[in-house]
Amino acid sequence: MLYSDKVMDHFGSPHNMGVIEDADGVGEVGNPVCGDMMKITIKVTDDRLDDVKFQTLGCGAAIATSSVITDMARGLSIEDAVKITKAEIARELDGLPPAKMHCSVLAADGLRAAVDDYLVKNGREPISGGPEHVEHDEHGHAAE
Amino acid sequence: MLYSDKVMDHFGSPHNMGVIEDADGVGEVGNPVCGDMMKITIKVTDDRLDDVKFQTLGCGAAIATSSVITDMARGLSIEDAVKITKAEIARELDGLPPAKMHCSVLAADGLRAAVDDYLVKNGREPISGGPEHVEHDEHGHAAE
Amino acid sequence: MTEKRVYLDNAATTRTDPRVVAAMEEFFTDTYGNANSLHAEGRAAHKALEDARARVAGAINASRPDEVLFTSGGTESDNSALIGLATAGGRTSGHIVVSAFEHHAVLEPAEWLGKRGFDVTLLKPRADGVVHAEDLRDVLRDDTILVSVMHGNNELGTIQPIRELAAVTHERDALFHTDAAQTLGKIEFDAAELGVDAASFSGHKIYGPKGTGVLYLKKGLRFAPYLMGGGQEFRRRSGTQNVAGAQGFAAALEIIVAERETEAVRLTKLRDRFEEAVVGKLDNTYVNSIDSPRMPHITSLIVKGVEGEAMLLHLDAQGIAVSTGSACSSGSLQASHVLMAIDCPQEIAHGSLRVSLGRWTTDADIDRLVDALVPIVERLRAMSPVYEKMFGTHKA
Amino acid sequence: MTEKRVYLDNAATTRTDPRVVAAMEEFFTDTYGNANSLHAEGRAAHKALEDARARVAGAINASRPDEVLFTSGGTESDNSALIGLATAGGRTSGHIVVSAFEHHAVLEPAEWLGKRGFDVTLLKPRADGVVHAEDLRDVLRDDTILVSVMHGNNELGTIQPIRELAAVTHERDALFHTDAAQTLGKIEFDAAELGVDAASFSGHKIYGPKGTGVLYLKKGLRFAPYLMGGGQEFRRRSGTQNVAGAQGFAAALEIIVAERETEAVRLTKLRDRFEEAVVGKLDNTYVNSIDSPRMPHITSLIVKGVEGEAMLLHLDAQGIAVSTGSACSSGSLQASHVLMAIDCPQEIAHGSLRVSLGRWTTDADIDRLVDALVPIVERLRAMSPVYEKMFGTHKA
Ligand SMILES: Cc1ncc(COP(=O)(O)O)c(C=O)c1O
Ligand SMILES: Cc1ncc(COP(=O)(O)O)c(C=O)c1O
Repeated sequence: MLYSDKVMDHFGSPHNMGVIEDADGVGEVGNPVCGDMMKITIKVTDDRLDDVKFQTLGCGAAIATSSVITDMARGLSIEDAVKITKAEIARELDGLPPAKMHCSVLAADGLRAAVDDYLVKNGREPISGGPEHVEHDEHGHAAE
Repeated sequence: MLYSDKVMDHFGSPHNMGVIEDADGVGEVGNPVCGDMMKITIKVTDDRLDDVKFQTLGCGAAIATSSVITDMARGLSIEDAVKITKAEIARELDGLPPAKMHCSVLAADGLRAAVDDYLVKNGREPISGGPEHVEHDEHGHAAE
Repeated sequence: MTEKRVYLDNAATTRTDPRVVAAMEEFFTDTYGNANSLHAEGRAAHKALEDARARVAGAINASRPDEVLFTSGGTESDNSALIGLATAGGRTSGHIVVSAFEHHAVLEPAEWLGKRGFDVTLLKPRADGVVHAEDLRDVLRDDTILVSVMHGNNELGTIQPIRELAAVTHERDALFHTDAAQTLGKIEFDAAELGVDAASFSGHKIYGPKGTGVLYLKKGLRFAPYLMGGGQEFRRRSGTQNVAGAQGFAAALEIIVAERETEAVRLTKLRDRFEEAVVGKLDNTYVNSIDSPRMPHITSLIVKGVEGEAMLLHLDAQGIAVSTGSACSSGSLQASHVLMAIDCPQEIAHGSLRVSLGRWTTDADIDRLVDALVPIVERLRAMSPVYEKMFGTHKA
Repeated sequence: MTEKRVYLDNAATTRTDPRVVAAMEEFFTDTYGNANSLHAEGRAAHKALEDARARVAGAINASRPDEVLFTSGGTESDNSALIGLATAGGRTSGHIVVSAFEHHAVLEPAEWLGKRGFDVTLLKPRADGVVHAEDLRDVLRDDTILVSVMHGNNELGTIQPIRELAAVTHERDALFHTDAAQTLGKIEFDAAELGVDAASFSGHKIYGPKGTGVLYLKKGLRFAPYLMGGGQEFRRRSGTQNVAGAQGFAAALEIIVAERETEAVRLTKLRDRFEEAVVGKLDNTYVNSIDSPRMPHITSLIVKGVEGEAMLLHLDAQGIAVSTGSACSSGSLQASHVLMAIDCPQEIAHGSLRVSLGRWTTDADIDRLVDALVPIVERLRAMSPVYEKMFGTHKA
């Protein structure tokens, strides 16, 4: 259950935290089992992400993955943005504890939802293909 | 498995060790399970034990109980000598570890056998009533 | 760690008291014999072991020293008590009751027994964090053989009415075990007065060494040893005895018992001051089981609209160590089974924070915690996409 | 104890090396956290624990650190290996082979399994004190699931051909466990080279702390945890980890491994000198398994016509600590099951004496032992009512 320094940096000083008031797309996702809630707002120009912001209720990994995905997505085309995978997010953070991998999925799902929202609002087809399949790693209970 | 100081005294410097060469009675007993062997020789005058000696192959308790019973029996009438019990021997030694109680029985049995031998040699009836019943305490194996 | 740390996770483990370390020293390099050897080194070790046993027996008011078995910790004591009492004499069936908010070291062996022919009832505590004797009475059956309810809950801090629970259990001729890992030395533990048949203790919760524990087992009970082998500990727990550990446990116990009453007063004051401050300064925040009998050293807080691990990590970054029953903190996906057992809704259970005070906790530590926690919570709530919606505005 | 004691019972337990004590110190009062806590104290403890694990894994040539599980000792490792491997995945039957001269920490769980649906074969070593691979091959069956043969026998000192035994076992797709409590650090232990699936170790046999042990468990094996609860040690062994103990174990292991080769030469010389001297000076005396591969530190002597405990107590009175497989010494009525397993006749098995050398054993210690033992034996034989009859006159 140890976080990398990179995770702790993003958690301690998250990037792009907040809400874009006049957002072009909003994605709201939540993992009801774990209790994580995430809201991604995006500003889009020419199908490119000008700005990405997040709000997150969740653990260290949830906050760090939200923060890092905003960095990763900024400036990307919406096609590339929806291709960001769980594995890439984890890699960008120098790894995540196995039990926390679901949080990185949530971040990717939030971004996809925001992009789809933008497309649908503009009368276009959603492109994300829906949320990435969440693999449930083997979990257990607290050890103390 | 701790021995009392009294046991250790008798074990370290046993009393009346040896064989009375012209003994009036000889008792030889052994506990084949445990491997203890004991030989008691007695010198009798007017049905009173003038001298009692022992030889023992066995553990600390076997040697100490042999030694102490020679002290206890010396000067007793043969009737009283055969009445010495396992419990009395243990008491005289300030106690014995439970697993070692069988050794004190062996000493009493040896003395009885010697007295009976004396009686039979003199054409009289044996009086000891045979060996005291050996209670097997609950034993286990070495703990290490 | 440059600044002085504030350690408020004493329910997880405690610092070994230097007096305890000093008490153990000679048993590593001097009196190092095997307590089962016949020679002088063995006899000295045996004497030290039995001295430790007698002192522990005295401190918990056992009726005889051989009711005290030294183990490797609370987990082993719990496993041994449950399985050893249930399966004694080759028994393969029977009804067992354990409370739903037991430590996993009790729940798992209960489940293990449940898969092997025993019938296990999980008895829920009420919302007050207490297992009520009436509720126990309702689930007991003619074939009940064993009941296990912990003395003090490690997350909520609530004290269970062990004397009543044991009495109700005994009415049905079943045995009663209590996991007293959290209460030992914090509130009184008197084996005779409580009337329990078995109890588990852990050294590292009482400023003693980790890897040490005690199983109190009332004389004359049938018991199937859990660790099997050399037949040490009166043939009830095999393995070369950890003499230094036993002496460490005894020393730790004597110290904590001697200081118990003054410490209880001191810690209760600190705890209450903390609770008042934090509930005063943070809205949508409350203390679990606040009106129930509680141990002096544990506070279980629910801070709505934040996630426990996030609070924990921010506090940690500011030099303060606490814990949480939040799911995310544990590598599990579910919030603490303890909070679930008292019907704390899953969403807010994620906002649990356990603060557990100890021997070296000061007033200044509490101030630091309050001063750090309030802005952390405000910041996290501000980050949340749902806080406003769910709980309204937070305090300015 | 006024005169300096001579401790020659290192197979029973060893003195904790002061270097090991020093290595543990900081983990009592400084790095005292719970290795499962998320905060800095917990992370530091976790780091120390994983550091210890990696060092142990390196020293035994495990393929990855998580093949090393910290336990409370050899007994727990043995119990866990036998029962955990046999019952993994809910298995309730199968054929198990254990050698007849295993430690009771292996024999008893085997017996426990035998009473619960498993079929257990006790494989006899030959008279040379060795379990032969051909003999194992003969008893293996299609349904054999597990074989356990110790690496070094604690009474005889004989080394078992583990690599061959493991290979023969694997031919039949069964798992192989070895109890290496006595060999660790005395002869080489290389998990990969030996090809074992599981192995047990004990800290207090290697100048480490009592109450510590390791279970080596090859990656990927199905295993039912024996201690159940918090899910520590990769969910394979519950209980708050004893960080100081793990560090102590690792330190002890590194020291003994570093010094192994020179110590082996030194101790073998001392041992051989002792054996020659004693057999030369006492008739009707021999060394068990003298021609078999043996560990450097254990001599098992048979002194005919005397009882082991009596020798032991007299030696002890003269300041020398040894042990015996004699019945009387153990509170049992039967001589050591190890000697019985190699068909040592009961009468002479009572005259067994185990001398086990260690790190601080000197030439002078061996001289003192020989000088003390010879007259003790002569005196005891002179006291015996049957010695002359059974064994003829003893040496003048
Ligand atoms: C109530 C309770 N029972 C059992 C345990 C387990 O004890 P140990 O960690 O000594 O195995 C703990 C703490 O870990 C506990 O709080
Ligand atoms: C071969 C062997 N296995 C297992 C054990 C048990 O180890 P522990 O005493 O650490 O439980 C011992 C020694 O006691 C031993 O010699």
